[in-house]
Order: sequence, then structure tokens, then C-alpha cells
Amino acid sequence: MATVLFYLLGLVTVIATLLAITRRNPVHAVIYLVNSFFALALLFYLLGAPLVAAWEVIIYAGAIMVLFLFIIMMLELAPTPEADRMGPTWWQWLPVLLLALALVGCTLMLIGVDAGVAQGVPRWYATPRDFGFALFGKYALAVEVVSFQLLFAAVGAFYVGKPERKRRQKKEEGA
Amino acid sequence: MIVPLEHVLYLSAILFLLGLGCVLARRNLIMILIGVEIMLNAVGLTLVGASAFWQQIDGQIMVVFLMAMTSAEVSISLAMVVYLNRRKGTVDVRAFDELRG
Amino acid sequence: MTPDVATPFPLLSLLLWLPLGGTLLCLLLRHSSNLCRWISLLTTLTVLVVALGMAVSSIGGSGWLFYEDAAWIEPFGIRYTLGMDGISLLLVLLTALLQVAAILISWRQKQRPALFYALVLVMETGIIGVFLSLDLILFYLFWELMLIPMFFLIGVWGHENRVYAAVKFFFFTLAGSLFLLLAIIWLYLLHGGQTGDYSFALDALRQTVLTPGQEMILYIGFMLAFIVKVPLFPFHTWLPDAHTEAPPAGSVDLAGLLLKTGVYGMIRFAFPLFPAAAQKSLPFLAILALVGIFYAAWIAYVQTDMKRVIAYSSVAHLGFVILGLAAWNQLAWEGSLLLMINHGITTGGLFVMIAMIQDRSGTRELGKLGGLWTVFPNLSAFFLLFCLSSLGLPGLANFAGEILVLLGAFKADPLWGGMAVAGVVFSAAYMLRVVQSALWGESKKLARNDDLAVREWLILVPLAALVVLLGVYPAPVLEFLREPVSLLLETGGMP
Amino acid sequence: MNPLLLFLIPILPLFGGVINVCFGSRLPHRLVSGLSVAAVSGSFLLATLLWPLGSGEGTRVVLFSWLKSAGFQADVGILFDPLAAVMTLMVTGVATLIHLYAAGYMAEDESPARFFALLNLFVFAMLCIVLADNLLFLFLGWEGVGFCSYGLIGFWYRNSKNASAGRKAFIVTRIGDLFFAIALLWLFSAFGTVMIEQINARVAELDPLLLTGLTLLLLGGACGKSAQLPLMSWLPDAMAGPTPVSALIHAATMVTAGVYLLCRMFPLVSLSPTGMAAIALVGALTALYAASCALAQREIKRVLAYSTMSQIGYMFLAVGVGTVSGAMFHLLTHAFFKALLFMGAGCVIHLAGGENDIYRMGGLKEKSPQVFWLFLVGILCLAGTPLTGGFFSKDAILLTAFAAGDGFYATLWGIGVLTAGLTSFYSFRLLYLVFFGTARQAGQGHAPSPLMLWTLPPLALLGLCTGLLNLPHLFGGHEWLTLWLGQPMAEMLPVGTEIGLLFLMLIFFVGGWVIAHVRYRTFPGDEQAGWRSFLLSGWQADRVYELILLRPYRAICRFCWQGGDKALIDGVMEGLARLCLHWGDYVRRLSNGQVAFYLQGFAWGLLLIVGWFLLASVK
Repeated sequence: MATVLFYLLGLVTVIATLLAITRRNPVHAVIYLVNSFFALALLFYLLGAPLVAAWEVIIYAGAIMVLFLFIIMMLELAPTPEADRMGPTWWQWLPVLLLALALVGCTLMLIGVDAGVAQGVPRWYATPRDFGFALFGKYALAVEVVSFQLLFAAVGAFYVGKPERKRRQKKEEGA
Repeated sequence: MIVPLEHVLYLSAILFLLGLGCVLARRNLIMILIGVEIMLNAVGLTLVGASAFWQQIDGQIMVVFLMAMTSAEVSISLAMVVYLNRRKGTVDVRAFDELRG
Repeated sequence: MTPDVATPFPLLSLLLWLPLGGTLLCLLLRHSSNLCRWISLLTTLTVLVVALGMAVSSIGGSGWLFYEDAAWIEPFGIRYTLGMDGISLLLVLLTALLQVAAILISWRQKQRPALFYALVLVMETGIIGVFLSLDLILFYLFWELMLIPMFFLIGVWGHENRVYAAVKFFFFTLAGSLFLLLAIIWLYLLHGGQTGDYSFALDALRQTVLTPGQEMILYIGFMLAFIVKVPLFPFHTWLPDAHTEAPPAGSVDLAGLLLKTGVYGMIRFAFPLFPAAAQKSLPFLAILALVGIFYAAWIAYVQTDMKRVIAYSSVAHLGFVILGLAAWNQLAWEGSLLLMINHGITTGGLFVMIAMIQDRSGTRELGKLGGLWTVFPNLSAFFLLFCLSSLGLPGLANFAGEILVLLGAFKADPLWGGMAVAGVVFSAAYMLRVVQSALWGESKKLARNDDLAVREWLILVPLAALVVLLGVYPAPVLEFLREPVSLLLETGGMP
Repeated sequence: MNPLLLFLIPILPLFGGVINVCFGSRLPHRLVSGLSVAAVSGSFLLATLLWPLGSGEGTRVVLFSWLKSAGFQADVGILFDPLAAVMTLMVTGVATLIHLYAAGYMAEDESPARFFALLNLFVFAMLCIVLADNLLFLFLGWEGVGFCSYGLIGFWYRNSKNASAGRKAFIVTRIGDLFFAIALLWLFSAFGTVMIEQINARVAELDPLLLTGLTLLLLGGACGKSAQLPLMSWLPDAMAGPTPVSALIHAATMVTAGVYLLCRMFPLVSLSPTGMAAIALVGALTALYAASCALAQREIKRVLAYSTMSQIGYMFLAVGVGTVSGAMFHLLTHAFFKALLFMGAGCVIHLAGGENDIYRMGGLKEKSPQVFWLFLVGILCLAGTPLTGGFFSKDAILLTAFAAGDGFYATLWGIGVLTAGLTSFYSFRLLYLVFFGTARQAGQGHAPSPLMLWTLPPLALLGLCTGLLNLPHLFGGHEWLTLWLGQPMAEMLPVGTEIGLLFLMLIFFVGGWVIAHVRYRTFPGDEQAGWRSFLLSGWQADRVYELILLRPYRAICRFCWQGGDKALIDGVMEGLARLCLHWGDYVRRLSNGQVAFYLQGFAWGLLLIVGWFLLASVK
């Protein structure tokens, strides 16, 4: 039953992502992407990572995609004109298409190379309790570092996002 | 035994390459960022699959850190998109090519 | 090869590091240029006095007149070994003398004088170091040290397109010396591999057994650096540019000394280390030298700038020196070394004179000069003397060296010797053209018309006296050269 | 007499010169000239006093060793043998008279110190040539003489034409020195020594080919210095110098150095028949060439210059046919009367107010009969009137040339006799144009100073009487000079032929005189005919040399400079530099600012890595 579910969810994720990529309108793309993230969260859960699944929904689908929507709304991005929806002309696409196909082929072959991969993924369930012990036990330092990272990101975004007028005034006062 | 690890890897590979395709093909800055997101999620999937396969918790913790990093990255890059859009009035990548030899 | 003369007081190191001391003093007191001027003059004079003292004390000596050896970088076997035999003694004396002239000629240096004098003194250390060092790395260090001050002297204090000349000079010599470095290291490794003791000492490295192929490649590596420095025919184009653009002190050093380091490098390092390859390359060297003699003499004839004429004449004279070396007999070698020293004095004198003429007439162009004899009789008399010595008038310095080289070369191969003699006619042609357009004819309006000042007399009289003395009675110099040359020729070895 | 005194002969003029060089400009005019005259006359006195030292084998004395290296030994030494003694006496004697004359002539010149210094140094260098005991010391004198003549010819350097005449002299003689230097090198590599005595002693060991080569080289060297055919173009231009210079250098001393060299190395030269023939040929041809040019000259000093060249041709002919004593005899007589003529010419120029052109002179006979009579003596000796010195010496040469006999030497003898006729013609032409007819000169000349005039009579006397020195047997003479030089006596021609030859000489002499008398007794007006300008410019020698030598030389030099240095070597270097710049530009264009382009770069990189792992794993 789980195997069937896995393939189903896999299919949904792939189709959602494919649609997300090819949309002309960024909003549609974001929405499709949210769908694919939900399917992905379920996959995580299936693979015995309930906490990660939850976070996937909260952080990715919830926060990041919403942020994307804010930006798209704020910048009133008109859907890209018909002409260069998928890049300027068809034949300019060729190298990228070729490249992607070659990559797909190589990667799939590469994965198949190692025999050990063929074994199945056991049913395993990581309880939040273990997760917590591990997170704040072995990786305590890493958590602190990540918090720094988030802080820097916030400061950076704040600075970059500051409107032009305020920054110019600050420069004149400073000079 | 849900599914052989191979298939998990195939799935994440496909997702990753779709993300890569999006990054390479699209001219719109937002769509490129979305492509990046897709690639990162594909990596997350691989990590979770491997963590389940080896029954080690570390994989999942890596995903958490991955998510933290992704959110930090998205916030800055979207701030930059806003800034770039204000400067050039467009989000088309080809408009921003001053940084050249 | 323990030194037979244990020098209680490290004279060689004193000789070597005194100029550097002078440099530091100059840099410290750089705001008062007058003080710097006197310090640098004092340093060069003391170096000259010390060198003269060493010369006098080692009149009868044989083998290493002075020798110093101390550990430097133990792990790699690099030692601080300095040695002075007859040849390097004379070259150090020449260096000391010309440096005093260089400082005196740039007495009224306006543009950043302290730095100028400091660089000239650093160059002196570099050159003396090249003439004294017996450890290959130490030699290479001083070989490169010489380059840097000269680059700045040309690049900063030069004339019109000085940057082009400085960069060209730098690249030519650097390219050559890179091959030298590679060859030194490869030789070092080969030697270490064979004998286990890794050392850069010259006589140790002479024991390495080399296959003919290796020996030839190493020999070419060494010779490339030296051939570029002695400008032999194809690699000489940097010299005229460097000369025309260099300030007076720079061109005195460049012509008088830097060219000699190339020749010295050959006889001290290239030939002894690879005797078989050296023998094979002699005909090739002779051909290059001969071509150089004619080629440079012809070009000198159509030059319009006085300094370029003298630069090409240096290429021709050095062609003679190399021809002497290629003849590989005692007579020719003594002649070429004597010619090297005499050429240093004559060309040094010529460049000093050109600087004086340029101060007075404001130009070096032969077309714009004329009738200097009426305005400056003394200056013109000295200039005529140096020009005559340069064109090889018997009884003056260059002739003594040239005739010995010709005799030796003719004995080795009549064809070479015979053709080289023709160079004498061409040298007369271009030197007389310089004298004609500078001294004779109607005198043009000049910036200054005061004849020689006391300072200028101080430079010119000793140089002129030496030019005549070395022409009439070169025996003492030949005495110093005899024993080291015979040793270098037979064993290619160390005294 | 201590042989070391011999060194005083050259040292005195050297000191005179050096003192004048260093302190001359500060000393008063009289002291400068007095000092230099004293120096030269001192060495003349010494030469006479030390004359006995020169007899027999001569004495050899060494002062110090100049250049001593492995196997090579050249020292400052004197070989005072009969040949050198005669030459020294002549050089110092004539030089003393010329210095006296110059003291008068250069009285009002503004830089006498430089003049007298160079004059003294010249005498020193000439004495080095004469007295040297080894070829290298001789070479020192050889080039020293070259430099001094350069300085003296270009003495009035303000006019750059004089200076370039000096330069031309120096370079042309330098070409001659080149051949002499090669001969010197060859001798050293053959014998291992440069000592003249040793070379002459062991000269028989050499094989004939080498001998001929050496002789030709020595001939080349002698031609350079004595202005013989191939290298003669500098002598006429050398007249740009003051007259005493022309008298000293281009009459008595420097030009005879070539002949002296050949006489000095005669043992070597005489062994190669082709060499001797070449010397004789060069001598005869130059004699003819110079005599023909002298016919059409306009300036008084150029006439005398060409006549010197022609007389020296005779001396070369004498050496060529094998009589050293004949050559030296003619050299002596020629030195005296040619010096007389040049100094006379100086007086003539003063008389004619600085005018040089003989067509614009005339009638000086009345102006100063004393100069006329002295000049007449000189002309008579030059023309070879019987019983004068010139006649005997020239006749001796022609006799030996005739005695040499076979076809080749007979033609040379013919040329010699023809040139004798031409000589008498141009000498009398000169005499008539300058001294007879109406006075045509523009300026008002002034009488030459007594000092100049009183130095002429001794030379006139010497010119006339030196004939007695080497009287041929016909006239009951017993050839003291040949005896003194230790040369074989001239072999006896049958008396009939000798008288016949003398008679033939007389005919040519009188013929020349008559033609000159007819043509120039009354002023024929300014002749400018075509063939005259050809002869005037010395058969266009200068233009020919300019075309075949100087122009290609300048072209080669410029080609070497522009082509060789600039284009080839610098071109290659700068070409490399430009190449790097060019390729650098391509790479620069790769980073074109397109983000997509960069991302594609990443993707291709990824593909490579994946491919690499795939390949690695497939193996």
C-alpha cells in the first residue's frame, strides 16, 4: 500500500513541478509549486520523517511561497508576453534542452550503477523525540550557527530592501 | 520496505533537473528563483530518502538546516529582485548585464 | 677546497655590505639631500679605498686572494661563500671606481635625490655580490638584486620614453635569468641525487656526472641568462633603449658594469660547470660575436642619438670580448678580460662626458650639436681622448685588450681573427662621426658655456689617466689575470 | 754613447707635445712655438750625435715591456740600424725646419698650443714608426701618425669641410692599417713573435703562398698610409690643413711611412715575386694617375699633393724592382725639395693675399725674387733637370726598372719615363702660372715673415746636392747611401745603354719644359675644358668611391638598423606582446554579463563532472 502511495505522490510532484515551470504567469507557477510541495511533504512523511514533512509544509509552502506571492503582487509583474514565454525563440532553446536531456540520462545511469541502491527502503519512523535529542544534542552548535545565518539574512534583506529615498538622505547626512 | 532507494533517487533526480531546466530556460528572475527552490527540495528529498534507508536521524536534521538556509537565501534574493526591479523597472534577466569585461 | 688564506677580518663581507649600509643611511636621512649626497660619496670612496687596499695587499698572491664561508640556509645546503681571485678583484676595483664616478656625475640630482643615491648604492652591492659569490643561490640572489635598482633608475629618472625602455630591459634580463634559476635547481637536484649531499657550492656542483644531453640543456640554461646580459647579437635590442633613457649614473653603471656581469658569469659558472658543452658551443659563440661586432658597428653609424651610438659600440666591444673567450687560449682570454675592464673605463668615461655635454647643450642629438671645441676646449679634449680610446687607437686602453684578443683569435682560427680586425675600421667610422658632429663645425647657441667645473675635473682626470695608463702599461692588470685565467682554461676549476 | 740615449729621440717631441697639450693654452705664444721647435731640434741633434750607433747591424735597446702575455711579447724598444738612422735624420731634420717655418706661419693663429702640440706628437709618432723594433710598436706609431694627421688636417675645424677632410684621411688610412694589422696577426701566428729582426731572419721558412699574402697585405697597409692607388683619395683633400702641416705630413714624413715599411720588411717582401710585381705595378700606375691629375689642378697645394703621390709611386716602383737604396735615395731627395716647394707655396699664398688658385695669381717674380729663386730650385729638382738631386734619384730607379728587363717591367719603365715627362710639364706649368705673366690676384699680399724665408735655403741646398750621396758609377760616384744601407750594388748596365737612357730622360725633361713654356709663358686664360674637370677631380675617384662604397654602406647600416633591429628583433618581441593582447581580448569577451550564459556554463560543468564519474565507474 505504501509503495503504491509513493509512486502516486511521486507522479503528482513531478507533474505539478512540470506545470509550475512552464506557466506564463508567475502566480500560477507559485500555486502549482505549492501543490508539489504538499505532495513532497506527504512523501517525507511516508519515508518516516514526520517533523520534516510538517516543516516542509510550514516553511516552504507556507512562508517561502507566500513571500514569492507577496513579491509578485508588490511588483505587479505582468505575465511574461507570449513572445518570450519560454525564452526568445524555439531554436535558442535547443542547447538547453539538449543539455537537460544529457544530464537526465547521465544521472539516471549513474544512480543505477551502484548495486546497493536496489534494496528497498525499510519502514522506519523517526519520532520527534529522537529528532529533538539529535538536533539539540549532537548539532547544538550547528543550530546556533544557522540562527546567525538567519540573522544575517534578515539584516541583508532589510538593507537591500530599504527604499531608495531613505538611503540617499542618509548618504547626504553622512557626507 | 516501501520502495527501492533507486526509485527515490530517480524521483529526486528528475525533480532536480526540472529545477535546473527552469533556471536555465526562464528569463524571469522570479521563475529562476523558483527553479532554485525546486532543486533544493529535490536535494531535501534525497536526504530524507537516504536517512530512511540508513535509518539515521542525521539526514533529516540536514534537511532542517537546508530549509533554514533556503529561507535565508530566498529572503535576500527576493529583496534583491525588488531592488533590481526598482532600478531597471523589469525583472528580465537580460537587462542586468553591466557586470562584464 | 679549504681556503689557503684565512682572512681574520671578513673583508669581502665588508666590501659587500658597506654600500647597503650607505643605502640605509641615505633612506633614513632622505629629507636633507645634501647629507645623502655626501654619505653616498663617502660610502663609494671607502669601498674604493678598501678594494685598493685589498689589491695592494694581494699583489703576489695566487689562488683565492680572499675567501669567506659561512652557513646560511642549512636544510637546503645553501652557504654564504664569497671568494675573490685575480679576475673578481679587478672587476670589483672597476665597480668601485665607476660607482664613485656615477655618484659624482649625478651630484646635482634634483628629482628625489635620496632615493636615487640609495638605488645606486644598492646596485653597487648587487654587482659586487655577483663578482664575489661562489654559491649559486647567492649568485642568483645578487644577479636579480642588480636588476631592480636599474629598473627604477631607468623607469623613474629616465628621459622621454623611459617606461618602455625600463620594462624592455627588465623583461629581457628576467626572461634570461629564469632559465638560469631552473638550470641551477635542476643541477642541484641532479647533484643531490648522485652524491646525497645537497649543496649549491660551485666546486661541489662541478663534480656532478652529467649525460651530454643534460649537460647541454643545463649549459644553455646558464648561457641564456648570460648572453642576454652581455648583449650578444640577437638579444641586444634592450641595451640601446635602456642606455638612451637611463640617467647618467644609470648608464655609467649599465655600460661599465652590468654588461661585465654577463661575461663574468660565463667564465666563473657556465664554462667550469659544463666544460664539454662549452667546447661544443665555442664556434657558435664566435659566430654570434662576429655578427654582433659588425652588426652593432653598422647600426651605430646611422644613429642620431649620441648615447645610442655608444650603446651599440658597447655591443661591438663586448662582441670582441666574447670572440676572445671563444678562441679559448690564454692569450685571447687575458685580452678579452683586459678589454672588458678597459671598455668599462672608456665607456664609463664616455657616458660621463655625454651627461656633461647634455647638461650644457641640452641635447644629445648629433644633428643639433656642433663646434663644442670653441666653447668648451677642456671638455672636448677629454671627450676626444675617450672617443679615441673607444675606437682603439694604440697607446690607449681599448687597443691593448683588442690586440690581444685579435692575436689569440687569429691563432685559434685565422678566419675569425681576420674578419674581427675589420671591425676596427667600422668603429673608427662611427666614432669619428660622433666627434665630427659634436666637436667640430660651427658652434650653436648653448644653454651654458662654462667649461669644466672642479667636480667634473675630479671625475675626468682619474678616468683619463687610467685610460692612458692601461693603454701604455697594462702589465700589472695582466699580472693579476694570468694565474686565474690559466687555471680556468685547463681545469676550468677553482684556484 | 749610452744606447738608452736613443730613447730621447722620440721622447723629446713627446714631452714637447704633452706639455703643450696640458699647459699650452696658458703659455704665451712665443714660448709654445719655441718649446716645440726646441724639442724637435733636440732630437735632430741627438740623431746626428748617435749616428755611428746605426752603422753595421745597428743597436737594439728596450725601455720596458709594453704587452706581455702567454707567448706574446711586445715591448717599447728601438732598433737603430742604418735604414732607421737615415730615416730618423731625415725626419727630424725636415721636421725642425718645418717647425721653424710654422712658428712664423702660425704667428697670428688663435690656438697655437693645439697646433704645436699635435705637430710634436706627430713627430713622436713618426719616430715610433721609424725606430720601432717590433711591429706592434710600429703599429702604435702608424696609427698615432694617422690620428695626428686627422687633428692637423682638421685644425681649422670651424669650417666643417676641413674637419671632414681630416676624418676622410683618418678612415682611409685606417683601412690601410686594417691590412697591416692582419699581416701583423698572421706573422705572429706564423712565427710566434712580432720582432722585426727575428721575422726578417726566419722569413725563408714560410711557404710562397703565405709570403705573397703577407706582401700584398703589407702593400695594402703601405698604400693606405702613402696614398697609393686604391686608397689615395684622402691626400688631395688633406690640403685643407695649414701649409706647414702639408709640408711635414704630405711631403716629408707620413706619406713616406708606407715606403719605409716595405723597406723595413724588404727581406720578406723580396721573397715573393708576385708581391714585388704588385708593388711595382701599384707604384707605376699611381705615378701615372697622379701626374695626369696634377696637369689640371687649379690650387697650388693640390698640384704639389698630386706630385707627391706620383713621386711616391716612383718609390714603390723602386721597391717593386728590388732596389731599397734607390727608393730611400729618392725618398730623401723628394723629402727635401717637396718640403721646399710646399713651404714656398705657403710664401706664395701669403704673397698672393691668401689666394690659392694659380689661375688667379701671377707675376710674383717681381714681387719677391727671393721666393722665386728658391721655388725655381724646387721645381727644377721636381722636374728632374740633370745634375739635380731629383734627376739622379729618379734616374737610378728608372735604370733599375729597365735592368729588370722582361716585358712586364719594361712597360712599367715606359710608364715611369712617360710620367717623368708629365712631371716636368706640370712643374713648369705651375712655375709659369704663378711667377710669370701679369699679376691677376685680387688681394694685396704681404711679404712672408723672415722666419719663413730663412728656412727655405737649407732645403734648396739639400735638394740640389743630395744627388752626390748616391752618384751612379757613370758619374764617378760610389753610392755611399747603398753602402751605408748594406744593400747590393746596382749591377752594371753596359755604358752605352746607360748613356742612352740618360739621354732619353733628358729629351722627356726638355720636351715637358718646352710644351709648358709654349702653353703657359703668356697666360692662356682660365681653361675649363671637359677633360680638365675629369682630371681635376682625380678621375672622379671620390664620386666612384661614394657610389660603390659609401652609399651601399649607408644603405646596409640603415637596413640593419631599421630592418634588423627595429623590424626583426623588436618586431618579434612586440609581435608576441600584441599576440597576447589579442587573445586576451577574446577571453575577455566570454564574460558578457548575461546571467543565463553563466548558468549554462555551470550546467555544462555539471555535465562534465557527471560524465567523468560515469566514465570512471564504467571502467
